[in-house]
Amino acid sequence: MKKIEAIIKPFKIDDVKEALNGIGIQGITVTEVKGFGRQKGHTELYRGAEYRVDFVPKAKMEIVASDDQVPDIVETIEKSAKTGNIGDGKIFISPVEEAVRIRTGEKGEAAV
Amino acid sequence: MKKIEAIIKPFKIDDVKEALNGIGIQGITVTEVKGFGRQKGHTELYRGAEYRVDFVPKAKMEIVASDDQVPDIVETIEKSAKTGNIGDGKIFISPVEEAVRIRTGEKGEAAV
Amino acid sequence: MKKIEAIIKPFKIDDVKEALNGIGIQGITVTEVKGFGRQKGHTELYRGAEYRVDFVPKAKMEIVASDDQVPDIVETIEKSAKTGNIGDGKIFISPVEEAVRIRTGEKGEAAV
Amino acid sequence: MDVIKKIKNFKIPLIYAWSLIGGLSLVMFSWISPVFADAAAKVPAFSAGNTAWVLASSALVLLMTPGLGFFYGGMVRRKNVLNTISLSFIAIATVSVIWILWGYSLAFGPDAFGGVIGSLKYIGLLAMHETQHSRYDGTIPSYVYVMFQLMFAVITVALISGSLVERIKFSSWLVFTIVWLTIVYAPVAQAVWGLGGLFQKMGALDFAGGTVVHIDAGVAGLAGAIVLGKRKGYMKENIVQPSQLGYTILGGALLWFGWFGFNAGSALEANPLATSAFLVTNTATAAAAIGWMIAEWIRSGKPTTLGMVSGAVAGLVAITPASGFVNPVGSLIIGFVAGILCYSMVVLVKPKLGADDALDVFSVHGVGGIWGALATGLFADPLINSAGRGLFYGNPGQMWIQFLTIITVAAYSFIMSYIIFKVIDKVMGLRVDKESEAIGLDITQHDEAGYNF
Amino acid sequence: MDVIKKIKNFKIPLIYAWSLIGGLSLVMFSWISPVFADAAAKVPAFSAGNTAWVLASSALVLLMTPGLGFFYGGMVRRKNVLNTISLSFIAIATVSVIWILWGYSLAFGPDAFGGVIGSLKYIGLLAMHETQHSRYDGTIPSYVYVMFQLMFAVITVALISGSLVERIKFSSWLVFTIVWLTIVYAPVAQAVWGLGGLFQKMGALDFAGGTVVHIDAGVAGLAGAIVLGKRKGYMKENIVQPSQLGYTILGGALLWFGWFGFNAGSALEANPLATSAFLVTNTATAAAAIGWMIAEWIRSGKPTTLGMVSGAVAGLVAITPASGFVNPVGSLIIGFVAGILCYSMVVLVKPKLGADDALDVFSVHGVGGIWGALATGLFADPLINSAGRGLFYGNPGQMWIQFLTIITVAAYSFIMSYIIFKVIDKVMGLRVDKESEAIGLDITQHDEAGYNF
Amino acid sequence: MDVIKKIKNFKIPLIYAWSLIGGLSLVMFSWISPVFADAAAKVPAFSAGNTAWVLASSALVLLMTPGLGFFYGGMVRRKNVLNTISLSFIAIATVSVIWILWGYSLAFGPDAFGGVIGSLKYIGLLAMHETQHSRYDGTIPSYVYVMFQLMFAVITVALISGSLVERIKFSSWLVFTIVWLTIVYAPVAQAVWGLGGLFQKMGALDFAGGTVVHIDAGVAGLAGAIVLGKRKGYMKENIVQPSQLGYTILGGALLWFGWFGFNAGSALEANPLATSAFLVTNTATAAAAIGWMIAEWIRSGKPTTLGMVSGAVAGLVAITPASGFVNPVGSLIIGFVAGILCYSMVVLVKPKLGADDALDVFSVHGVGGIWGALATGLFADPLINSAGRGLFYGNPGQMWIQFLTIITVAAYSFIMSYIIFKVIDKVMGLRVDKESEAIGLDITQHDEAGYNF
Ligand SMILES: Nc1ncnc2c1ncn2[C@@H]1O[C@H](COP(=O)(O)OP(=O)(O)O)[C@@H](O)[C@H]1O
Ligand SMILES: Nc1ncnc2c1ncn2[C@@H]1O[C@H](COP(=O)(O)OP(=O)(O)O)[C@@H](O)[C@H]1O
Ligand SMILES: Nc1ncnc2c1ncn2[C@@H]1O[C@H](COP(=O)(O)OP(=O)(O)O)[C@@H](O)[C@H]1O
Repeated sequence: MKKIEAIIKPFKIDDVKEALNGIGIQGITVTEVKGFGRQKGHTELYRGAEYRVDFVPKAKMEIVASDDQVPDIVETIEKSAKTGNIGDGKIFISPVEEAVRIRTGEKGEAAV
Repeated sequence: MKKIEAIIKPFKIDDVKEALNGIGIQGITVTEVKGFGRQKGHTELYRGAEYRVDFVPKAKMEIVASDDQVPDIVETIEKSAKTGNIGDGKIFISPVEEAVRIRTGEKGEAAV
Repeated sequence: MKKIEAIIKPFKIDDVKEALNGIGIQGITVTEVKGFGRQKGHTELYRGAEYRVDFVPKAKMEIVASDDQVPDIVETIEKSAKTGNIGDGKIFISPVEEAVRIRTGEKGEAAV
Repeated sequence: MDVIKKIKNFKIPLIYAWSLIGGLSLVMFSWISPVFADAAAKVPAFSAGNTAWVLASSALVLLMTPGLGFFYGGMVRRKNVLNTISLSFIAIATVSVIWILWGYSLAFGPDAFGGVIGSLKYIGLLAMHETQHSRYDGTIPSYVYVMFQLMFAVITVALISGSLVERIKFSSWLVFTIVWLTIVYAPVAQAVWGLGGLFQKMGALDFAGGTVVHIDAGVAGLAGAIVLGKRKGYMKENIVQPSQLGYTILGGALLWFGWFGFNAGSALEANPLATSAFLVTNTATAAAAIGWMIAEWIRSGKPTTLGMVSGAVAGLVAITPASGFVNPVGSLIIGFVAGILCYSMVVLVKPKLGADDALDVFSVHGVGGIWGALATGLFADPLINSAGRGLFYGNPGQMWIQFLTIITVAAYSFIMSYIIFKVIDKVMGLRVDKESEAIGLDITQHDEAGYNF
Repeated sequence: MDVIKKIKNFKIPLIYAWSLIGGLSLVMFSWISPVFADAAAKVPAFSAGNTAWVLASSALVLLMTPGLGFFYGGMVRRKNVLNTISLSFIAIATVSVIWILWGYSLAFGPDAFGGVIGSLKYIGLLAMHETQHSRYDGTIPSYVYVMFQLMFAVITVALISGSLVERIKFSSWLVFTIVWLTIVYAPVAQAVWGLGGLFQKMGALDFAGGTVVHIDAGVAGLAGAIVLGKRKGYMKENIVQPSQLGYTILGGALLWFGWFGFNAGSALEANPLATSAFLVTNTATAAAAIGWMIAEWIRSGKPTTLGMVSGAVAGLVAITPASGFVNPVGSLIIGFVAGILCYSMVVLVKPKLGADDALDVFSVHGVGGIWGALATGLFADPLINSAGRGLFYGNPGQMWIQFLTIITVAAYSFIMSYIIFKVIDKVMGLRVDKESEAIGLDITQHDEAGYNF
Repeated sequence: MDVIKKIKNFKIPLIYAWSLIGGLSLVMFSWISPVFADAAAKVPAFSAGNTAWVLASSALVLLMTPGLGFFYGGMVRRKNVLNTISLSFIAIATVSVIWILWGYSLAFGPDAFGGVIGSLKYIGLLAMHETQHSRYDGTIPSYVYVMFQLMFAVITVALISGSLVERIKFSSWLVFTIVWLTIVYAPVAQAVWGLGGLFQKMGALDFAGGTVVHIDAGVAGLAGAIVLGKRKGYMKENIVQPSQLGYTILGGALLWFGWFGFNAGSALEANPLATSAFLVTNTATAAAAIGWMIAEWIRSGKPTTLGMVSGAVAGLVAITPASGFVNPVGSLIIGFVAGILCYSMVVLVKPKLGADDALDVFSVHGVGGIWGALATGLFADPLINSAGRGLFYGNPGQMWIQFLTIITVAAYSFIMSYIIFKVIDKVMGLRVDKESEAIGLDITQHDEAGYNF
């Protein structure tokens, strides 16, 4: 099993979720994160003083899936999350050794 | 070392934490996340219009531990996080290669 | 590639980010988390009743980088995040098998 | 079984009942209206100054109820914040309508029976004319007195919700507000304040509502908390996570502000008595905030902002019945004691009470009101108001009258409220189901979320 | 092309224009000032009571506009919360200045032309003296009438912003407030309320602003929504994520509170008519909150807090023109119908409207105002105010006058507002660019964030 | 060393001191009370209209202080939001109590010494009767004047907290409020406003508190900022993360609303002068909001909501001393200049000041107050108020009086405040320790959290 972690633009969450549902993925966990990267942040004003806010709001989507689903998932995320502008984000893939569904105790790929 | 990642119902945080303390686990990192899964979300109303909110609030607990502690930890989480209803969540286990305690510079299992 | 995950004190985010920029790291993802650990939480009062709040606000910084950058990154984080007090946090290193830049489709180390 | 289920399915009957009540009343009133309408009469002199003050006071008191909503709403968990505020908000609406239809007439109409209930003379206000002078102060129009008193009825009902939050069904709350107003509030108001009222004739002193408002509501809240049962996890888990105490401070500030209308407006004139009531209101409130703060500081080691605001509210409650009778020094003592007393109730007595009076309505309003009503009997200074002379000014008998009024009102309100809650529970269910309570009432009762951050 | 771009670059011209207008006016006024100044005259008797009431009412109405800002601000997404509130806030500032410079004179100065526009007599208020009696009520000073009416102008302009939020350029909004006040609000106010006004002479009944305020603003909002176009994702994505409905409830509460000044203050005296206006205002509001709640409960299965507050606002709108004319029973009906009607507009008609009236200004204020103006023609009771007799009291002709006023004001406001929006769009651009809309207006228009949690 | 540590352990001595002061005073007063009590005398005619207006104004001014709390609270980091609001909130309580005990008597009692301090005649208000006419306006009762002036004292003290937030110890703040009120506020009020006051006799013009309130507080804030030292990271890290600017806008709105009571209430009658003060207050505020906005827009490229609200507050400050003296055109200029001036102070002068005046109390209230006091000397128009004639109306001498008053009050307040802060620092410590500052004052001073989301 693998974990696919995608850092994307927050307003793309719905699109990506729909696209993943389209290829049969039902379990996703989403976290609000802040990203530092090539995409620049913005300036804030406070009584005439300027403050740089470096971070950009991003969303992290995590999907654990069996090895053979990975290419499909990655492709789907790439397509649905892409705007072509800087800051579209990254996908990282890492190994997962075991999964357990708490409700049933199922293990392995049956659990995800 | 392994990382045990558990996606659970938020109101179970305290129970799981207590249970883990019970078996000697002292370090846990918790993140508020939103889950899409089999458990359905809810509807919100705004001036007569209905909006589906698909995500369900969940908590992610992360514990890094030595390999031999893993079975214990998984069992403990399973027991303490279970309600038997859909949406109880998952546990994922993945490899961790190194750990460092920032304060002391300790490395490896001594650090967790 | 590796993922370096550092759980640090929130007010250290800027220092660590600056330090990492200093060694050429440009991509970082930050998540607000709550930590349970050796550092104790605090008490809150509500109409005379005391409640223990066990968690401590922490920040999780995630950096995916090529294997050879890892020692540098870890050292930099250790230095810049350290206060010497309990609760300074941990660094965890785990394997990452693949990375994709959504905007360009670049893969592997070129993507991070 | 199935029948009961259907009855318990609150929505449909409730809505129809409302429409029916509303519709019928309106149709009926429209018919009767012309009959009364012609009776409009001569227009003697009103005082613009007094009218202006009572109008302004009515607006001030109106603002107290949303203020109360925020005071309460800030203390609950984020999943219940909108529901908690809306319990107060909707009470403005239901009580306002019922007050016009029959509430005012029962509470302040000419006494109909033994000094405990008004007649139906002013039902729908059909028989009241714009230029009619109030029976309670000849210098102001009757309409503004109706409004001023309406605002009192609204907040009294809303106060009760503090005991019930985080678990009461919204529909049942709606029904409760209407029934309680009619069966509990109206007779108590008539008995204490009505011309010819039972306690009024006895000489009970309650300038702005220690018994009618605070004891009445505080005791009803306790009854409700008992019938409802405790919130899941009460005293076991940490269910106290005030989502935004800023709301509570805002609410406290609006209460303090509006309370000047409540107490000083109760003089019904912009006269020296009103200014005295204003002064002692502020003084007692300040002293109580300090009293609570000091007590908490000593006991828990820190002065909390919630404590300061709660203390201020306790002071406002305690000075309410006394505000038109006591002098500044009296008000300092009343307030300071109120702060310490209500804090002590919350920390010492409440945990042993066995009931989950969620936001301490009984401890603050019930006990604060009792203290205030007794203190009026102690500190009433005839130089402030010739109508009141307390124990410390040579009239021990007043204490007995105060005591009797307190006991009777408390007992009546407790018993009747308990019955009302029980009946509603049987008929349509009082409490949300367990899952809804866990998920939160904002989503389950209203399909809304308090914050989308 | 380049020239146009430069013109569209709003900032510099706007600032200079402002400075210029301000500067020149002030200089001019300082010159003329002494000429007029000597004319101050005898001081006849003012009523302190009436003056106190209109002063208090003016303050109450002032508070409505920030209240409106919060009412609106709570409903938008977190990225637009400050911008939304500031559209209301800044309208207080621009309208206040323009009102003194020329607004009041055009709206309420002696009629200059056909009953549709005032003269320039009171430009800069130079020719108005502190001790001058108001032409509209001899018992109060003219200055307080200027202020009271100013507050109406402010909120009318601010109301329009509800249709435009989440996409209008802040600079364009500033320009709009000044132009619209001058070209649309002033003539409508003069025609309906001015001594010698067109509709005033016809006998149109509008006690506190059903046409002048609500229809005027509601229709202008609709025009603005059409010119601006829909928000990205409107009716396609879920762009409705009210960031903090607590703000909306707070705003609703401040509106309710302040509206007592709006309606009861419109009597301009602390007299029985004011108390009647106060009473029917509260009653209609309560009935409308219940009406909307019931309608939503039946249709969507849950009563929302946003619905209750929206219903209350609908009731406040509808009773506004009627508040000095109808009796309590009339107000109950007006309010209840308003709640159901405005809810129906929002859920049934709005989706078919094709325009993105973001916060339902047209559905609530436009339609609510029309219903209120018509209802005044139906329910006006001569026992309440001898100046008004409606259809149900034997005067069918009133309906015709009401209808004519509504149609004319609505048509005038729609056409003129449409033109104003179009011209501003051409000259400096009305809408922010797509990226700014996606990022949010707080950052892109103000370099600020609503929350730093 | 150990002894000092024990003394620095604030809690116990503070609490005892309070209890002692309170207790003794009360006991003493209760004894003396009867002696004075009999002296109550004849009741001449009061004006209900004027009384109503000053009562309403007192309530309005009360609301300003929590408003200020929210204005300030919204600007600080989330970890300090409750503490910041509570500094204002608790000032209402401490000042209210002290005012009754001795504050009013020192500030407004019959002059006791050289026109700079009142006698102890009204200590505990024991010698003041409900039906006594105010020495400052015979048409209203003395009690309401006591209350009206109390509200000024409260907000003046609360204003100072803006310089000290995010680092001052709560207990030290409590002590400061009591001492400063007694030693600084009372003599300044007596000198400028008291019958027989030093500057009052000289002819200094300060209608509603430019010197007494704003310069006094602004300069004290600066002194406090100097003694306290800078917040950790000031001008080095980004310590500016306003947690919820909505609070700040709400606070600004409540200030604007309440300020009508502040300025127009200062006429002490509902007369033409009050209406004029109302009008110029609103006009100056609006002009200042626009002034600040334009200045910021030009300099930083964006108009911020915080800027608009800050500008409005600057305008309110500047018009305060002038509000009963200047005409509408004068108020436009005063306001517009105030907006630009205070903005310039904040961006140009403050960074060089070397002190961390956290929320710009000196730049806005100090400088705004100075400008307002000078502007009164320039623009005072005898047609508005025969008591004031400024430079532009032929009386250059007024400027000298204004200047002298400003300088004296500023110097006195700065020196005395500096000493008070220093002494408190020595005795009990003024600032929280470093770790508490880093963790935040909500948790460390109150064991509370501002938000539980
Ligand atoms: N090496 C990295 N490790 C962790 N997160 C990263 C890394 N590089 C980028 N990110 C995340 O991806 C987001 C987008 O990256 P950015 O450099 O802004 O643009 P792009 O995705 O177009 O390359 C960043 O905001 C950050 O959250
Ligand atoms: N494949 C997956 N990858 C990542 N997170 C998942 C996955 N499947 C489920 N989850 C997370 O677990 C939560 C619970 O899953 P759900 O399907 O609702 O019920 P159950 O736990 O009973 O199977 C989801 O809300 C989601 O956050
Ligand atoms: N085994 C672990 N797994 C996951 N997170 C941990 C673990 N141990 C510690 N942490 C995280 O690191 C934070 C700091 O740890 P703590 O024990 O308080 O102090 P120190 O870092 O000085 O050892 C904790 O709050 C928690 O978030």
